[in-house]
Amino acid sequence: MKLHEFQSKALFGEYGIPVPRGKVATTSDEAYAIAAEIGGAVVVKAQVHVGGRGKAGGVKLAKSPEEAREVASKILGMTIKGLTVRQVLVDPAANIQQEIYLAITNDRQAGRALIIASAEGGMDIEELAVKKPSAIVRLHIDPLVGLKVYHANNVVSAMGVPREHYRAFVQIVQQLYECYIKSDAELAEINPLVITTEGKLLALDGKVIIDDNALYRQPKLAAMRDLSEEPESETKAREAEITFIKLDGQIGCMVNGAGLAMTTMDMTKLYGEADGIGPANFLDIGGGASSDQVAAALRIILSDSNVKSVLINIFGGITRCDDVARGILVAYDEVKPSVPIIIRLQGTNAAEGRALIDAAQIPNVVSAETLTEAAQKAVEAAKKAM
Amino acid sequence: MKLHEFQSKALFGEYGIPVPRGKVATTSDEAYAIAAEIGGAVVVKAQVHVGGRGKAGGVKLAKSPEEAREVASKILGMTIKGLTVRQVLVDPAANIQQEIYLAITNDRQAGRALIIASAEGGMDIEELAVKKPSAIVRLHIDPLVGLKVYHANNVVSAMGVPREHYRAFVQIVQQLYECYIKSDAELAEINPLVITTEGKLLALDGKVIIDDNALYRQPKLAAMRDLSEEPESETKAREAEITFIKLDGQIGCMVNGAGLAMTTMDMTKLYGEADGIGPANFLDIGGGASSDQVAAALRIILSDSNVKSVLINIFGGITRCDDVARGILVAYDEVKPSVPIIIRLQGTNAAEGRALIDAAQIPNVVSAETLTEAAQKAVEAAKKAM
Amino acid sequence: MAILVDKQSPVIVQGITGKQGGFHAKLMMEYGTNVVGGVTPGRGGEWFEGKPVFDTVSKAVEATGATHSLIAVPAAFAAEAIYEAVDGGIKLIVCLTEHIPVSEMMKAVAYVKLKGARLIGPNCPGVMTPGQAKIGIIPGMIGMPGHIGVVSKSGTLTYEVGFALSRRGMGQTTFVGIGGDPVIGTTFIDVLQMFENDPDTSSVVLLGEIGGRAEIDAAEYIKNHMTKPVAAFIAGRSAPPGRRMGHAGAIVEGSEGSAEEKIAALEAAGVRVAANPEQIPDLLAS
Amino acid sequence: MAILVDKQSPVIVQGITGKQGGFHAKLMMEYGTNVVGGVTPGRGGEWFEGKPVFDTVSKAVEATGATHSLIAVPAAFAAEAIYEAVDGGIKLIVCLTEHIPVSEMMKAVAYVKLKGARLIGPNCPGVMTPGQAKIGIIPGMIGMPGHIGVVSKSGTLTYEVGFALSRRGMGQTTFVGIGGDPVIGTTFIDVLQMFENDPDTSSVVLLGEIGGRAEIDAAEYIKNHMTKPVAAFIAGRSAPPGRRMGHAGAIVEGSEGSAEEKIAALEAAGVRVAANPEQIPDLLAS
Repeated sequence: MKLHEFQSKALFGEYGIPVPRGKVATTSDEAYAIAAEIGGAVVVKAQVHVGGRGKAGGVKLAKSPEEAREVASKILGMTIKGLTVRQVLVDPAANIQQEIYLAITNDRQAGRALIIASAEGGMDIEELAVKKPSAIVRLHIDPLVGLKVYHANNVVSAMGVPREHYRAFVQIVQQLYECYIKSDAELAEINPLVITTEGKLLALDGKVIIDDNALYRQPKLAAMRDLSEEPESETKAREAEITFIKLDGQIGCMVNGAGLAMTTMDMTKLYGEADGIGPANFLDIGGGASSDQVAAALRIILSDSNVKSVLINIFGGITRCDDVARGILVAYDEVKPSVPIIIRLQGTNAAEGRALIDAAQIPNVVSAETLTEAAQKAVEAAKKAM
Repeated sequence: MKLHEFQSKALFGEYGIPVPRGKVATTSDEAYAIAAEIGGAVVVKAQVHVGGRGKAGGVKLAKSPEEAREVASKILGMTIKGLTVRQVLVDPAANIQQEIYLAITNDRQAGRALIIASAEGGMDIEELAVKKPSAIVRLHIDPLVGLKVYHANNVVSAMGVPREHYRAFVQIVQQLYECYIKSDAELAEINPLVITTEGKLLALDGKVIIDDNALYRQPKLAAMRDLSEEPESETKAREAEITFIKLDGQIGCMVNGAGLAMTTMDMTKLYGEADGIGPANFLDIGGGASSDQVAAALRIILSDSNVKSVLINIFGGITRCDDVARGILVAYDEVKPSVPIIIRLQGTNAAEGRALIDAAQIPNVVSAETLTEAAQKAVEAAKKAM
Repeated sequence: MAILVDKQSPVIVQGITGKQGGFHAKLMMEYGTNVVGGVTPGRGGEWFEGKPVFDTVSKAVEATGATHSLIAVPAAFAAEAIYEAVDGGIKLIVCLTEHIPVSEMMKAVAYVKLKGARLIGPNCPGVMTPGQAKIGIIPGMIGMPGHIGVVSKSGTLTYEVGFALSRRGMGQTTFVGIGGDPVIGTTFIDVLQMFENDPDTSSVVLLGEIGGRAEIDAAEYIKNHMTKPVAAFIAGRSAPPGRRMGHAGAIVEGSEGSAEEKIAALEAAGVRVAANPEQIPDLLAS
Repeated sequence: MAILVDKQSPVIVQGITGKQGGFHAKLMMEYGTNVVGGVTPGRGGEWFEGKPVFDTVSKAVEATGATHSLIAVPAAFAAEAIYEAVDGGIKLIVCLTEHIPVSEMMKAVAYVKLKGARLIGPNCPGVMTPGQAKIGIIPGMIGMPGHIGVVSKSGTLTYEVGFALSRRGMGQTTFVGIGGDPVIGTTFIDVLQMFENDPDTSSVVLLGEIGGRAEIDAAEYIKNHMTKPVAAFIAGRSAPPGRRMGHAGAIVEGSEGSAEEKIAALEAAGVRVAANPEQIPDLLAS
């Protein structure tokens, strides 16, 4: 789960990392008030979960409270990469002398936390990695031992920061690691961490991603989820404990297992792409899904008006095909969908499941033997409806 | 540093371990009030840092508040193994069905924490270890990994507690370990941990020893030190950062280094034992002691009226003999001791140190070349003074 | 031959009295797996379908000689169960559990490696040697004895491919579901190496997906070390970047982890990559 | 020959710009120790008595090829310094620091062993090979080259005995102060084994004290494995039970750790135990 910049920086602050004393505004008048309280120049920054805000015009300097109001009124409501800006962060402007990059992330190949740092911050770290890899310091942390002071020391020494800030940087590395560990973060990034012309250190921008699987033990962070940014269908799916991602194709997919769900999507694209047809969603009903969950999944899929046909592909392992069939029937009765539904049941209790579907004699329901056949039939059905 | 029973149990309580709801009294009236508040039978327990309180009459049952007052008045002020009882714990009496032993301690040979448990508690664990070793469960904890739930599970399963209390015991093992780790304890012992006839678990007695070297980061626990139990000279020595232990012999010893300090004591006993002469104290001025510390050490030694001669044995490594000599001169001027002082300086700056002492031309000061000679002279001097 | 598990392997189930643990323990026994007991703390001394239940893995190993373990406990307890299995002397640990925090798995995987045990998973369907034994949830009906080794990040995709192979009469040595989490105990390379060394395996199927670079590393390994033919499928060609596709590990981050990149690397290593998993039998047959 | 350190051993000092670290670094250099540099975080690039100072052990090792390190930093940082030395590639770490919490040392010692390094101490005077080099605070004047190996829990008691030996013209191969803490990196047995295997060492002096059972274990080892004569002294015959005699480890607990018990065990193993440490030269000479 991604935190917004303002949430990330507030979290950093809790661990002692120096952050600007800005606040969040949802209206331009609020932005005015915050800028007036701060005094002097401020930066008004769109709070949306996408990169490239600056290039999109979502970050602006304002020299006065009035200007802050004006700028905020432009940024609030603008759309950046499909997301509407609903809040802005108003931070005091900083006089930057040097920009540092500092991040801690999960290195999945190594199975360890990885500290990434560079005294040549300010540019995209991936770009820097290509242009000047020697400017990037990397250090893995043994998960059984954790970060020791000397790890921080090794990072800071290798970065080559100004000597007078040496100890302060060592401390920030430790603080960021503590934040990363205690927050169950996948990524805790400060970019840029600046040295101001007044000689102060300041985390000007921050990005934190929390491990979704650890949210159960991070209630404070879990509560920071910004529901306004996600489609209502995804929120509903999460409540029903279904993994659902909305896409922009025409074939609604319901599958058990993430790998097979992706594969099923891929199949609709493989056979439909020539006709501009593809998946309307990713949906994994999980292992051992109940009838209720299957019904909820079907309702969520059918709530998307783009959906022209539905492809249900279940290969029963933990999931029992008869449970799935019952769920389909329940949801069908309720929603009475007009779009064709292609059902392919295979594996545990597949015969029982198919028998249930057949017995219900539902119009518009087509069964298929193989995934290939099912995908082709779904594409055909969608094509007819377009 | 040892905690009292009431302090140990309060600490256990902070980690969720069930403890009796007793309170400490310093007067018999307080004991009455506490007993009245508790209601029913209570146990009045002397709070002193020695074992064998029960046998010495320091633990008594009282069936009423009046009886509690009477019992407390007897216990308060009594002397147990040389220590005066200044406070009693008044606990509700428990109906014991089974007594369990549970402790976590540092196993110095293994370099690991060791959990020791037995479902056949109630007797001295060392006694049990001899009589029925199979009844004792031992489990080491890897310091790099810490205690996992399954370690607690392994202990409890091996102990063979009643099944209905299985989970509760697993939890108490975890809680005690957390207490042990977070308190920097050398020992965290519950003996007995009882199952009452009502089916409740209760830590009836507790003993916690905190690692002295960790007290700097345990301010709350460090503040629990009971100064009333230690000789004033030891308190003063600790304030001066000198390691001092009062003994009952006649030769005051001042030495640098713990091993040599013990050895010097041993020498006074080796040559003095036949005449009933031995060390008056252990005193290690430490490595690199300052003149001030040496002066403080001499003052503390001379404050003991038993002291008939002083043996100063310094083998300079970090400690410089000239610093020691200056400290002796400062303290000497101040205290003007009447007892003879045998000084033996060797090692770093020994010649300079000896020159300083010789130049001061102090009466009663005898110098010695070897430790043997010094010890023999100190014994002779003490013998003359007796 | 086969790898990792056979008819003799003595298996315990950690969480055998739980709903999922019990359900799959029964299916495993029905399949012929040598399930020798189970573990549920506090329930030692009970019986499950004729098999003894123990409080701890140590006691179970002591009493039964188990060398293999299936972990089927909730996410909050699964990392602990792995440590316990390792310390109890289990050599092959299969962890089904999904949704274990990555930080827990980083520690658990480091511990397993430190102690020289092997972990499959977590968040995996387990291992199955058709006709002999299975540890996990792979449906027995998808496999038949033969000479194709199958290694996969995904559960149901494995079933799909196994089913397609079996329907064509192309049997398998062993299925190994390594799991879809970012940090796992056993990688593609580990299993490829086992199949390469297994005289009974004549060809290999690798089922990957978007996210991370395990398939890229596998391609490198195949190129340099494999003599047996490998066919593959990579799921997630149609997945949008930056979104986590169900599996915690299935996410294209920046330029890293896309299906295209992985397919290109595998093809460069001589692997035949299918656009449709049901075509894998054809790729192996031709 | 000698053990652990010789004239060539390249040594760094962690905490070289500190008061104690600097003082002893100078004395070590004066003695002839091959001090190649020092470490103080944030002071990399400076010089100390002509030797380079580095921010980190890694950098120091990279630049100087150091294999030995002296740790002379305050207790709150010492355990960290041990980890850093291990990870930096140091093979022999001597930790002078006193008052490190036991819980920290349990972890640090486990880590050192895990990584195959050797730690001497903490709370020890270090090691010295007379006429060649010393790492630590043992005064040079107490030793002279020869064939007696000395291993001890105590600093100044070692000086006392070394001085007594040297005064009698009985030189030493190496002094090893293992330290008086309950949990230490190198035990009596480790050092006895080194002396037994060192062709240059012909006899050994063991200086123990009350507390723990290291001397009992040493006696067992001597009985079963040592061919060279051993003389010993155990400090603390006059110490009261239950009190900690300066060293964190020097405490008689219950029936365990008394001087009498240790002396009896050593004598039973054929060790000559002195009642007065100044008699040790006589025991070795006769």
